Amino acid sequence: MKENRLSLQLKIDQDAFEPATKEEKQSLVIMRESVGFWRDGFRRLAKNKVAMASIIVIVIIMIFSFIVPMFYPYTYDVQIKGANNLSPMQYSREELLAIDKGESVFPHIFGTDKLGRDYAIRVMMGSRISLLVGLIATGIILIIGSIYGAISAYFGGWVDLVMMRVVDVIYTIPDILLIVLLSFALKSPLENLATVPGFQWIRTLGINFISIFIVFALLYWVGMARMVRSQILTLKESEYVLAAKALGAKSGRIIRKHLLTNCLGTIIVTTTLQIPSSIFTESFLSFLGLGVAVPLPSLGSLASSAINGMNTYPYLLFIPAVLISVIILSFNLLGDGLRDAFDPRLKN
Amino acid sequence: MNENLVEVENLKQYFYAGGIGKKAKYVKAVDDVSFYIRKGETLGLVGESGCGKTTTGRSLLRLYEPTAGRIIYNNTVIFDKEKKIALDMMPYRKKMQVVFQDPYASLNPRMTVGEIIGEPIGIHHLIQNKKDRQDRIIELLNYVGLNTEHANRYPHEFSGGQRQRIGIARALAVNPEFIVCDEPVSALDVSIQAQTINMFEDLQNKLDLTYLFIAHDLAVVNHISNRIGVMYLGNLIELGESNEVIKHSLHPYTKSLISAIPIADPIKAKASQRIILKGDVPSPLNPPSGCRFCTRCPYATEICTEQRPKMEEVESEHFVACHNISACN
Amino acid sequence: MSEYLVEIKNEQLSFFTQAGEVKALNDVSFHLKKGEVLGIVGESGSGKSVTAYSLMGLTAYPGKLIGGTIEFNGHEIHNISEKEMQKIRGNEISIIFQDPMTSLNPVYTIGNQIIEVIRRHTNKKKQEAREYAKELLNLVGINEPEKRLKQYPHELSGGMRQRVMIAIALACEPKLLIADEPTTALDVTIQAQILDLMMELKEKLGMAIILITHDLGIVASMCEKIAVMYAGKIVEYGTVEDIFYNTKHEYTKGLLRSLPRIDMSEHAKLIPIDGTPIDLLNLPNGCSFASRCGNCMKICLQQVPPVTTVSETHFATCFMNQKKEMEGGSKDE
Amino acid sequence: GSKDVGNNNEQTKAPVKTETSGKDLKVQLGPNPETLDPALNSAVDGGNMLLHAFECLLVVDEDGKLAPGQAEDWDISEDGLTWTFQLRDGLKWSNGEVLTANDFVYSWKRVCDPEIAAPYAETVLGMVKGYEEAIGGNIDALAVSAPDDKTFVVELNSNCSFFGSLAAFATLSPVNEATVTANKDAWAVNASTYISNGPFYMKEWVPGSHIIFAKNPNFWNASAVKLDTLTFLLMEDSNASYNAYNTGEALFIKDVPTEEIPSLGGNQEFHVEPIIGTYYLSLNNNLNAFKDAKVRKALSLAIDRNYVANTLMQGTYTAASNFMGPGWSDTDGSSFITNANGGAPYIDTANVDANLVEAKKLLEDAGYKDGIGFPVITYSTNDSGYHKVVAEYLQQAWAELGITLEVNIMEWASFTPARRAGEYDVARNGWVGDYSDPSNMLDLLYSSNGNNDGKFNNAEYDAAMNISRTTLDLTERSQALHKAEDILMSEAACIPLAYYNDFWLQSSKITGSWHSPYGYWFFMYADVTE
Amino acid sequence: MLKYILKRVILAVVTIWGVATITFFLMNMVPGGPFVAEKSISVQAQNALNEKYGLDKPLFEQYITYLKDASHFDFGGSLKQRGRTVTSIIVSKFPVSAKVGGLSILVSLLIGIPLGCIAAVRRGKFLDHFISIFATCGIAVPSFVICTVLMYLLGSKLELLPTFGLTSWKHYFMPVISLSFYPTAYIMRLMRSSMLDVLGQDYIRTARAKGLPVYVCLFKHALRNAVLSVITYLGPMMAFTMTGSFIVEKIFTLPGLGGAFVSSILNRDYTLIMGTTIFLASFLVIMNMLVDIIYQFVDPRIKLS
Ligand SMILES: Nc1ncnc2c1ncn2[C@@H]1O[C@H](COP(=O)(O)OP(=O)(O)OP(=O)(O)O)[C@@H](O)[C@H]1O
Ligand SMILES: Nc1ncnc2c1ncn2[C@@H]1O[C@H](COP(=O)(O)OP(=O)(O)OP(=O)(O)O)[C@@H](O)[C@H]1O
Ligand SMILES: [Mg+2]
Ligand SMILES: [Mg+2]
Repeated sequence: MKENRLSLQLKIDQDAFEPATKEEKQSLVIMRESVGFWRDGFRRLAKNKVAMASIIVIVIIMIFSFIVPMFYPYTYDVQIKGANNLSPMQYSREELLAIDKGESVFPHIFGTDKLGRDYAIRVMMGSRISLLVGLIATGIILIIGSIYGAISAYFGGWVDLVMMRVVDVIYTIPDILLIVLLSFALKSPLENLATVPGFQWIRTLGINFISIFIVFALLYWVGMARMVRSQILTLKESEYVLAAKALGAKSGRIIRKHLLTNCLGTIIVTTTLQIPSSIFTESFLSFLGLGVAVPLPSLGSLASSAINGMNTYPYLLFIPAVLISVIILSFNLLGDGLRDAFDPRLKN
Repeated sequence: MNENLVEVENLKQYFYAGGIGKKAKYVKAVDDVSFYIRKGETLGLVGESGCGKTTTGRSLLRLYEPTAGRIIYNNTVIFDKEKKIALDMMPYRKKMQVVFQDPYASLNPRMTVGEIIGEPIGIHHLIQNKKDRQDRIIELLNYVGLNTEHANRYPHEFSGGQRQRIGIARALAVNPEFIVCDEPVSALDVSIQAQTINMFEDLQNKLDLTYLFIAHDLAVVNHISNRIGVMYLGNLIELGESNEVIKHSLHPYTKSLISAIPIADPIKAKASQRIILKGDVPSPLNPPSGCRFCTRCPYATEICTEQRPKMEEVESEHFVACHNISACN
Repeated sequence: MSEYLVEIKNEQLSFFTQAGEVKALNDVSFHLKKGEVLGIVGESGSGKSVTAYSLMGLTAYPGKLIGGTIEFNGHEIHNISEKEMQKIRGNEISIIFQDPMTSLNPVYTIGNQIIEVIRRHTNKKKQEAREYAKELLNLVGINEPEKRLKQYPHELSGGMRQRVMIAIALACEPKLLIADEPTTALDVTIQAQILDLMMELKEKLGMAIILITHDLGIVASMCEKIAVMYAGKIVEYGTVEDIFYNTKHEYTKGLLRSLPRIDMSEHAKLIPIDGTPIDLLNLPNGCSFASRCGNCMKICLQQVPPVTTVSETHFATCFMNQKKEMEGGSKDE
Repeated sequence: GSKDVGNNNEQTKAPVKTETSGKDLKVQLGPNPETLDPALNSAVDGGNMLLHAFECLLVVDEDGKLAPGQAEDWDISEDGLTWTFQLRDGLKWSNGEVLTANDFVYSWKRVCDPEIAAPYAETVLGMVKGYEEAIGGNIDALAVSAPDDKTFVVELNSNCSFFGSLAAFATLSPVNEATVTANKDAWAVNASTYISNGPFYMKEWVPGSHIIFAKNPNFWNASAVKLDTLTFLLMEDSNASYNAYNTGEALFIKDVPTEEIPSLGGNQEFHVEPIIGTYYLSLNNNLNAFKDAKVRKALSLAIDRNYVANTLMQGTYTAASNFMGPGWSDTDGSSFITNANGGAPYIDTANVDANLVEAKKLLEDAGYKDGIGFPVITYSTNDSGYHKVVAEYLQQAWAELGITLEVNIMEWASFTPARRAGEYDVARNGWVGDYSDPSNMLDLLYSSNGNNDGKFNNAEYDAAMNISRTTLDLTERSQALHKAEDILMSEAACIPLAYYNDFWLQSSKITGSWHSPYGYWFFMYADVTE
Repeated sequence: MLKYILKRVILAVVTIWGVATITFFLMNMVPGGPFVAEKSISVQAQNALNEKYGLDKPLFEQYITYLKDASHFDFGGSLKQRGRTVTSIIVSKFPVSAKVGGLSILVSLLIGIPLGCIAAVRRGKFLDHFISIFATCGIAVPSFVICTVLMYLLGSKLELLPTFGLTSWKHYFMPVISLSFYPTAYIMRLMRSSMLDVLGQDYIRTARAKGLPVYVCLFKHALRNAVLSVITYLGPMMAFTMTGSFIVEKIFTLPGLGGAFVSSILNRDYTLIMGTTIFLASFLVIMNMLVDIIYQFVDPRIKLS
């Protein structure tokens, strides 16, 4: 047996037993392609079919709400007399006459509403508003929540105790009360501000719209703050934070460079999941009549005003409702995908 | 002959562990520890898990605010609880550095190696010029046996040994005189440990560093240190020249510790007589009164349970805290 | 049938992860007789644990046995149904894991967790099982067993928990005990206690032990046979003496050279093994140790070294053996 | 056109079985009433429920005429200042106790009690002698008396031709002194202490869920009451009530989802009937831009009222050409509207295009050609019913004048005080008459009236209204009232938009019920046929 | 333990006091008042009412008076629904919300936990994807849509279920389904991820190495640990669900606390706002405390101190 094997070996070139050079040895050590945290995460995200599908859906909805309205033959606020309550693809009498005359009339894909406004464009504008509310409000929440949470967790002790009590209180105070108050308390300062040159946009967006953001900013950051806090409570015990302290880094730097950056994964996920909940809250506000200023629609206000006609015009409810659900679903699925992609625990 | 770079006197570090007023409980992680480190030497610190090695190192660096004691660095008192001296550490952060045990947890996973090593340069504004800074980072990488292309990679792309090198490079970035090495090799695979230990030695020679080298592996400590301190439950129980402590250990705990180390040689291993201690290490929340080791000591007498033994210089430069040295030997 | 309690032949096992196929085991073969103590040493990630788990049929999620056979007590593990396997686990083969802190379920008492395994594999009544559990705790050197049974894992120290794990493992007097780095998480003095206990129990119960560790010191004092693993392969296998005094693989040699030893009086510089551990995702064509080997040859880069039988009990896979043989003829014989 | 959802099919399905034996009628009249204390109630819904539990001295009958209620007969003195009511024999409370004229004395005085703070006190008793003193705390000063157990006398300060309507007003229902004093405010929340004198008594009240009224055997006309129980379903959501109606769980609902109305066209069970009230816009007369009557008029004329009422409000309202709509009665009992403006409408609602041309011209005359220079104005409204739709329409309509209108949708509880305080430019407003005398509504624009939200201040108007209050001559009074409306309309003090209608769904199984132009439904003598 | 509870109670009282204070002043800053009506009531009546309810006093004095009364659990009478005390309103409305909410939680636990476990055990398989998608949808659909659709389909079109009230067991179906949608989906997701987490733990490996059958590993060793995360979520969830949902109560005409709370705000019924706010806050705090105490029994590692 042994002889056999050796004799096999002996046939091999004698040179093979020369010592290998350093370079030859090094050539074996292939370092994997460098991948940063972000690249790595996004690559994993790209492999997640559900998340990619959600991104595509979100992009399509964005195109429909931000770009298509620019070319659309109808606008969201023009009321066409005589074209009230048309069902999808139906034409009004005037429009039929025009068609008979050979003019081309763009169809009302989703019909029209009670005031004779094209519903399709209203739905598009509605999604635009809802998305804007979702994104901007979430941005504000993100900033306030993460800074608050980080400070509370980092300094700990009494600071933490007091800051968390404040969070508890805000968390327990009924939102509606604050919303009603703020939308009023903010009204006149905002109105005054709107007269200042350079701030006219406040009027265009509507004062309600702006106060919604402020309400969000004051109310809904607590969830984010709690999450960031709990994350940082563990992170601040990590050795690299201690290392930074040993190097002489100041608190601000540690929070910024070491703690918050390491929460980013979780923050991104929470943020993505916050977007749908902001959209959701806006629709609840619309339900209470505290949403965006008319004639601007939001998906929430479209749906809530359509609820009353559910039996007669079910599509007026279902179109915005389905769209809300699809947007929320997409962001949720995207959030899940991001978590899978960026959660360090799943890293191998 | 050698000047003392670091002196620690009666250092105490208690951690609050709940309770109010008289019922307040404290973890006495370090309880009255004194030692000194000479310029250019390595002092090894060994002991079982939880005996306060890490805490000693961190309090010494004032990463924790010590409960009591005095810390002297290069003949300057940087901390004295009684005299209420607590100097701003910023200038000393450049002189005293630390390397941590866990190469995975001690590097920020979101920063590239270049950023990690460059951070102390930024904090202390050591180099303003971007180009020079880059050069310095590369120089540091070369010191620890890594190369230029590694600067743009993230820690998770490296093996444990390489990461530990990054940690060392970061500590070296400020040109320190003194480094606390907190179990820098215990998390590494055995095949990598030797590389790292050699590097510590090389760097010490090259850069004239002083080390406080913490480990629970006596063999490693013995290899790298000039002197060794043995800790048990927050107390320093034996301190002396490495050879002295290993070959002629006087404290019963040190003896059993040494005998418990498995020897990688079957014949010697079978020949050696192990002293196996009974029981576990008591909790530092309520340590035994008197000698901390009395609960496990085979030679414990009544006095051991009542009175805390003082560190005494039994032989020259060999300190032991034990009531019954003669009985044990 | 077989004289061996365990016989593994050409085992190949891979983990199919997102990043690709991790070839955790590449052609692992060894055997173990009844009552023998085998030490498996090797680098972290070299496949020690995977080997042990595959023996128990407990390969983790994306892992798959690709080739080779694993026989326990004459049965091919792969042919045993999950039901049958459950009867073997904890009964004929037991395992002690590395980390006593996480290996016990935090929400059940010690008693619950010991009694559970006793009742699973024996016909003992609840009360009997309880008595037996106390006996076991006594056996592993835990005093006041009555009290301990009612405690939760977090109320015990690490050494104590590891003793409980041993008690669980020994509950059914298994034929084979696998100890996967049973003392790595423990202090030296506690480690000594645990190792001592294991040897004592082995004498008493006469079971075979597979001791996985990366501490050469531990295997030196405890084992009869040693398998050295590197990158999913057993690179050297032999008796303790073979491995320590007649080393036939460059990795083993390097390992022995690089360790600081307390018994070495001279303060000599350590001779390290260069390089970094291998990436199992990109296995090289030749010898996996080649890039770190001080005596690497050209052939090592291209070919997988064959198994060289040094003696009845001693095998190694290193081209240095071939080279020597070529240079010195049949000197070894 | 919209599809017929097929309500007829649904109605033929068997209704959900009810476990109550006897005849039960389940109706939905509104959400949970805040109070069912006659003195405290100010809501139409609550008033409607009170009508069934209590009976006043007089009642409004099926034809909208006053009819004997608890009083068998009544007398008015020559000067019109003393009203004497003769009670029926054998009147009893629902608990069997005897009801006397003194109970009315107690109840009416209670309405003036400042401790009670009845919101309608002034409306219903303001003209009674001693009211001012009574409301100040001395309630016994109120000139109501019971010379004997069956005679009740009221003395008035001034002639009040419509006092009979007030005597039928739910606020002046008799309440049982014993139970009220024993239980304080709480008497009206528990069925056990809720003693009444009407066709029904309260059997159960689960707030937010339902109120069950059961036939009161002690009612003088109990034999005419055919229902055993009358249940008010307290639904807040119009969809919920619509569903309940469709499933047969309710036989009558007042809250019909507005969006469903087009599909109800031609449905026999869908009723639309006028009530006396007008939906109008208040213009803040303190605003500089609105100081010019031409501007106000232009704004008014630019509105296509037929489109608003028939298309946007789906025919549930009627386009308003006058401030005073149909249903108000002139001093001689004829219809006020037919005598107004010489019989012609003030605004020609049919002629939309001409109106718009005129509006543009008026605005130009006022110095805002094509709206240039006109400030941006805000329209305030709360969001319910058609308010938002109207707001959006106004934006578009006034945009044709070149005027930019912003809409400020407010929450109801903030809207009302803001409007009252004059913190608005243009605001939605509306009034439903409590009784059919025109002064009830024309008073709204009297300079010092508490409900004059537009702060309209016109001396001539005030003078005309003063005459209407003091004169004893009915023709003069009529002339004064018409003159006031003339001024109001020519000045465009406010912008009437549409007349209110009540619209509801009522199963054809219900017989014998009726609806009054004050917005009430009467089910006491109703019957349910299978 | 007792000490711990005492400490928690003190913290809770502080929180509730904070909530009460902020609510009190905020509420008084909001325009409008309890006595506004479309038709203005006379000045005398207005003044009389203000005096009767002490609203004419300086705000701070009102605040102190309120705190004093509230500390004796006297929350006053409703300003709008005269004759009813705040306490009686809460006492009559809370059981309705609690019944519906409690049932919903029960339903969500009974569905969510098993499905979450199944998804985790069958990870990557069809069933896992199916359950996960279902769970995400449950989170994505706004409750007013669920309510109206249920109402439309089951109530109005198919006439399977009664559409309002709570008089028989059948009445519970729709509100409970609508209310449990979100928590069910949430629990499912939570359970799945924590189960996956637990299944990767060393002690599960130990359990398998002991030769325990798969179901024992799952139900005895994994489930109890995985359920812990659900328990933490249970506190706020119970508080929010059992105090009623405005939308669900409105659509199904349930006389619950959610609707009462919202309408109290819209009506500026000051005493009722304060009463319900304090009740909701206390309920939340108590639920959280309860959950923490329960937690201690499920997880012996947690020592309350
Ligand atoms: N920040 C802290 N707060 C409270 N207790 C602490 C803290 N740091 C350490 N301790 C406690 O102090 C004691 C000493 O801890 P230390 O980390 O110094 O031990 P060590 O000797 O470094 O152990 P190891 O070998 O495990 O690293 C331990 O009981 C530990 O639990
Ligand atoms: N569940 C898993 N998924 C993917 N890869 C795995 C898994 N378990 C083990 N591996 C891979 O298999 C290889 C062998 O692992 P194993 O745990 O056997 O190493 P080991 O020799 O026991 O190391 P250590 O000394 O660190 O315990 C490793 O490279 C590891 O990455
Ligand atoms: Mg340590
Ligand atoms: Mg292992």
